[in-house]
Amino acid sequence: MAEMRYREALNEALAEELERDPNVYLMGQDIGVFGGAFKVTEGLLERFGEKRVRDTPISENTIVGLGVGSAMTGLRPVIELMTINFSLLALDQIVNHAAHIRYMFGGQVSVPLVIRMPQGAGHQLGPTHSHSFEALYLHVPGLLVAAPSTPADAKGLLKTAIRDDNPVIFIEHETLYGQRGDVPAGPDFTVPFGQAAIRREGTDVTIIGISRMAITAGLAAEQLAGEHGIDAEVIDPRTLRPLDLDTILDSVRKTNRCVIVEEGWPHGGVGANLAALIQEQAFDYLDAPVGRVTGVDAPMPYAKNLEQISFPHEAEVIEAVLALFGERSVGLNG
Amino acid sequence: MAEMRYREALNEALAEELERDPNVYLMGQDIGVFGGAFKVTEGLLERFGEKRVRDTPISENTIVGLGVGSAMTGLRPVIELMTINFSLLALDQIVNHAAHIRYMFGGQVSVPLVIRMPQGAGHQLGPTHSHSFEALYLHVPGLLVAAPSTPADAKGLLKTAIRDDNPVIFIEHETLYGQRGDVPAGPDFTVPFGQAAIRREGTDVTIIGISRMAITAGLAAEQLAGEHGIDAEVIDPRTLRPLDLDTILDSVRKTNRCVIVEEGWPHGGVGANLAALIQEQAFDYLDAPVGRVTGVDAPMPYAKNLEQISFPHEAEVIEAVLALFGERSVGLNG
Amino acid sequence: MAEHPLPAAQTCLEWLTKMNLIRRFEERAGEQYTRAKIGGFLHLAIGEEATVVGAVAALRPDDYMIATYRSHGQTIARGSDPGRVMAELFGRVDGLCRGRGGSMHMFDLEHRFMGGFGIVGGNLPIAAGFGLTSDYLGNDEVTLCQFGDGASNQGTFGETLNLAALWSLPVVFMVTNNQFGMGTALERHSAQTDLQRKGESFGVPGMECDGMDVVDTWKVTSEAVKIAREQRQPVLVEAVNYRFRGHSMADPEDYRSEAEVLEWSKRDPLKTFAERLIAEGVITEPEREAIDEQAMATVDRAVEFADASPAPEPGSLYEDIYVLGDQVRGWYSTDHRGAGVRKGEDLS
Amino acid sequence: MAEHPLPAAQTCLEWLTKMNLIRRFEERAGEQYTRAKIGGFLHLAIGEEATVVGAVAALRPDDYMIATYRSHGQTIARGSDPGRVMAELFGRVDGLCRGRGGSMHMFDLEHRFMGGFGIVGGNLPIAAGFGLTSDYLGNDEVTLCQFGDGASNQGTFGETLNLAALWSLPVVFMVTNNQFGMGTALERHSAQTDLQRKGESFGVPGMECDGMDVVDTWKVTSEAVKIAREQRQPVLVEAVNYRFRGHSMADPEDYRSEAEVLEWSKRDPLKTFAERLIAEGVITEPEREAIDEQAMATVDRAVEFADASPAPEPGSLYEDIYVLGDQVRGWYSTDHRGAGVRKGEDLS
Ligand SMILES: Cc1ncc(C[n+]2csc(CCOP(=O)(O)OP(=O)(O)O)c2C)c(N)n1
Ligand SMILES: Cc1ncc(C[n+]2csc(CCOP(=O)(O)OP(=O)(O)O)c2C)c(N)n1
Ligand SMILES: [Mg+2]
Ligand SMILES: [Mg+2]
Repeated sequence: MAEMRYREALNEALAEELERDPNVYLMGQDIGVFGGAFKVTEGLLERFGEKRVRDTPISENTIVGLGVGSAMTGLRPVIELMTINFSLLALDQIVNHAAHIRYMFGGQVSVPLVIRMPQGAGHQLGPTHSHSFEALYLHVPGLLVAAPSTPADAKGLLKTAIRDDNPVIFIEHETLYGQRGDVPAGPDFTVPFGQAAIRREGTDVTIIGISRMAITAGLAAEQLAGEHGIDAEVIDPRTLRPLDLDTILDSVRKTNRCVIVEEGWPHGGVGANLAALIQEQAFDYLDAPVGRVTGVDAPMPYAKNLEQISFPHEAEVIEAVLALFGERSVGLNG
Repeated sequence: MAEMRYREALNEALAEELERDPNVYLMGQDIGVFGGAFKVTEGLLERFGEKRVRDTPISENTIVGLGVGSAMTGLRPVIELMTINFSLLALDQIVNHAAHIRYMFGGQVSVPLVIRMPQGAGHQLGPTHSHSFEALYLHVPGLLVAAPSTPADAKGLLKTAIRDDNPVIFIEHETLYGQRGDVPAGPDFTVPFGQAAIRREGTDVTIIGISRMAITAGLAAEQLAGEHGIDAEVIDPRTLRPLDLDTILDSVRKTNRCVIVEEGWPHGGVGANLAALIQEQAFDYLDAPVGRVTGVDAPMPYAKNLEQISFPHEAEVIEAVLALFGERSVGLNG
Repeated sequence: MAEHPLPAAQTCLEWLTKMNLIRRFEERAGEQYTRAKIGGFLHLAIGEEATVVGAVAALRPDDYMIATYRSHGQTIARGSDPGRVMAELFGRVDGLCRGRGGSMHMFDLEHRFMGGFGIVGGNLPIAAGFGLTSDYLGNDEVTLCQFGDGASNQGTFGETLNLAALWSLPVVFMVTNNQFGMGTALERHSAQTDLQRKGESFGVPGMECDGMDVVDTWKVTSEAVKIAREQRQPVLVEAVNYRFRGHSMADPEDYRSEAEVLEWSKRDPLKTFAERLIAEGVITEPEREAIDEQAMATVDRAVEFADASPAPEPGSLYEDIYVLGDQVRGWYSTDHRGAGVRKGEDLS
Repeated sequence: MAEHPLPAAQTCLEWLTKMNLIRRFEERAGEQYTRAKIGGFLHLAIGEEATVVGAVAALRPDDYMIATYRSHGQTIARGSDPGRVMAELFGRVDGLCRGRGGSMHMFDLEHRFMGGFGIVGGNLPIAAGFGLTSDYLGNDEVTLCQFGDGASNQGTFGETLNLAALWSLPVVFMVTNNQFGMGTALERHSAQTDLQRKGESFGVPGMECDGMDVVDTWKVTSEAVKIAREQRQPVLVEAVNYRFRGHSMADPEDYRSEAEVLEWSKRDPLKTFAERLIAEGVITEPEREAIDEQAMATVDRAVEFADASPAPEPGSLYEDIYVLGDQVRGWYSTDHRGAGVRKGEDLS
């Protein structure tokens, strides 16, 4: 175990995989000379050289397509898109090619590609730079989607992503890069996809937190225990495709209540998807509707006070949990 | 009332609005000389000239951005993207600009833009040409989303879309273009956004059908009545943003059971969103989990037999409805 | 363009045979489409055979080739079995892509025909990716990327040419200028109509070839391939040609005159090449007929093969979405097969 | 580039005053950022004032101007009140965009400063849209679109230049070549480093101006604007300049040497222009000082104004997402404010 920052854990994962497999290479805007907009790739150009760590022009769609082509022919590209916001420019290559090439060409090739990108609000980057897009990517068959919330998961999941033969959307969070945590030592540490982490065991309610919201959910759970006598189980799914629904359902069948916390827009968000699955599979176990705590249904404003009320904090999670213990049916405009 | 095809209804709507407002113009690939890939714009170039009906190069992202710019400065562009599949190339302009410009610039401008595009499977167009993307667009605040399933709605909603001051994603369906139906006469006929249509009244179960699936739902309802004695209420939301949740909830509170039918991918689809909302708002009224019938979680295969089993037909809707009347909790891998 | 001397007789024969086969194959595919044996879109390249065969002739078997939704010919020219191409069109299990891709999405890894792409302009970045692999691995393979005049207006065109030039990628970009993107004539969609010059902004040198003449296409493409292979840099080649049929099967062709089509058809690449071979004594008229008969027979067999091939098993629907392995064993899904959630691992 | 004679004294004075104000404004914004009065990204254009002021000087008030996330100067040059620009940076309700956009998303409809765009390359198509409107309505307005050297690699660059040329849109595209896209030097991101030539593929003529010289920038841009206005066609202008500060406030600038920055700073556009005005007797040193003091005072007032402006009301969060009307009265949402669904119409 070593304590390190989320950013450093990612850097270590990249370095180890570059070391392990000569066909792994990194590509992205300002990942080399500049060291990465969020410094995740710092030092890697110096260590691995220009062939393995490639600065690209600002051409998101083509960078991803180029990655797809090289992945089809034997390389293992790890692409950094500076933030997830810019991935909209590359969505055609991601969906129509990265995700579907293996299927549409009858299994003749695979596309072992990783696209790393941070998302999220909190730094006052305003409407074009603060999106959370897990929901967009989990929609697409052919993609795998990871969203680590701790340094250990950041490292372990990234290594798994790079070794996996499928295209992986690897969603980091801008405000987590500086977070510290213990990370198991050694280049063999990986975290498997499709295994949720139970961050806190509890019996009264299941709180599912996505990406950074796993942390918010954990903090809310401590307050619920201390101040309200509610013992919450906190689950971080870690990967949204594949999704460890078993762990989620086991928990909900035990607690009979569930709240999902996410940062993105509510309509058609991750929470909607999980709520739909949970009520389908655990209907008879639910004592209250599955609750959702989401970012607001608005573009992200720049002003600090507005930004802060645009995504969930502990207070809102607590409120949502308490609502499940109040009236069973939460009224419209309640 | 006049009987006409869905395609003709759209054509009439465009012609009437071009006639009504000189600042309305059409733009898209092959909409002019060629008359439109699906012949929706046939005859309009001849009638309104090259200034109003503009053939564009194949540059989706820029076409949409150009539309946004012209909408910000007083025009009312109606863009045709040849199919919704290609809209992924334009998603940056749609989300970061069309949807958010009004908000991020503090309300100084609006973006009265319509993007028309057909979606859906059924013509064996294979993995890059058969997507259904309602879910992708309903996720985004700032957009309005319409998905008409009848000629009357096609015309009435399109006219409303063109007259509205917001950016509208107008989703047509490739296999509906040839469908006939009655359309109220006169240039004043419009259909408001945010008002669901109850296609069939019933008391036993609510079936919500999206886009073409509203028709499939209606056919399934007739069979359910005739063969199973189940009296289904069929709802076509018509617009997904704004969403007429009241009509849906009133129905579910009456029938106590609900199935949502959509053509797109299941994870994070329209059905997930509606199921989440319904279980939140009508939890105590539900006698069974909200069911979903969706396209399969796979890219769309070309082979006819595979394509046909990749999206819902009446049989699957009926099966899903019957399941709600069987065991209340539908088992995993059931 | 000056008329080049013919290459060796054996080579000429090979080219004629290929062009002839592709022509007959496509004619038959069109027929089968009208009989509803083939669904979806069918984009024929009848009239463009010289561009296809001449370009492919400039490649080594280990070079990569990538094209568009209009690529039956390319697939066959690269060496794929016509039966498997036809089976793909029929949506059968013995199709090159198991019936998953259809006409627009051909692929044959064995012959390094790397697709068949349905998104206009979408194949350019992928071609650059192949070039990157060759470069990265230190191979001297070249990638040939074909796309249409209409595709040259996509953002990927500029992005990819810039990147290929910047990174010295061994890719030959060939714009097949058949005068139209669907129904939109070149001068109505591209400000620059001299397409060989469309790489200038990115420092990519351009060349032009007569895409109706297999020898010229081969000559110019060979030169371009040589530059890419030896000088490690991208080249843009414009192949000027014409499609004799509609954009796809459902095209009434109102955007062009019959006279224009007639004019171009005088330059039919198959006919003119055959006539030249006869005129220059490389083959005789009876030999030419024999070649054609052989092509017809091959196509007959292809149709038979395709017809005999079964439709894919319904159970195969979920195969090849993912490479399943230790880490990724499956996924969850709800779908139309009725209420309930299915676990991917139970399906495959 | 030859040194041009100075324009009228009044004009020179105006330009110097503007450049001086912008410089002081940005310096102060940088300060306020370190005091956490300003959040997010702050991209300063210190060193690029001649490009900003010279280009804007070539426009009429009814022309459209559009730029990037680096556009405090453009906003002020177009006539916006510095107080409102600063209030936007502070995220206050009196900001140009009510505090919604921040540094990267300035906008002032009244002065036809049409934004402030955070997506690199995203503003080019929109500029073409303004051009289309002018053309459509039969006005002789011109649109000036600024973007960076790095942006010229985006797909929208080629797509938009092609469309603007094809449709004869009156748009001047100005690539402000400040030698870097973030930390990536021009020659490491663009195969074509002579950026004025980057429109060649699309038949868009190019010009170059010395972006460190306000007079040259104004001259060349005026010529380009004249062509666009009178000949109804797009023009590409490369303004060669240099940013003296980091890409944004958090940039350690390891990618360039101090010597290089020092070399360029000898050409500081504000300093050199002021010195020339003094040398040519247009102003005196004390007048120059007065101008600077006036700038400082204006900026002081801007900061005071911004500081006095309240933060936006929380209740305004949902305003301006939609234009509400008869047809669209609202929408539904669930959000973090606790369990339950909210109807949009109840909120606005
Ligand atoms: C991104 C995208 N936009 C639009 C289409 C629809 N489409 C298919 S082919 C075509 C015309 C392409 O013309 P060109 O590139 O000249 O190739 P050609 O068909 O002439 O071979 C269009 C617009 C598409 N498949 N992909
Ligand atoms: C589509 C997109 N990709 C990446 C970024 C991140 N980014 C912001 S500024 C910048 C560099 C732009 O360089 P240039 O165009 O030369 O403009 P400059 O900053 O030098 O004025 C990058 C990569 C972005 N904002 N948008
Ligand atoms: Mg063409
Ligand atoms: Mg720059």
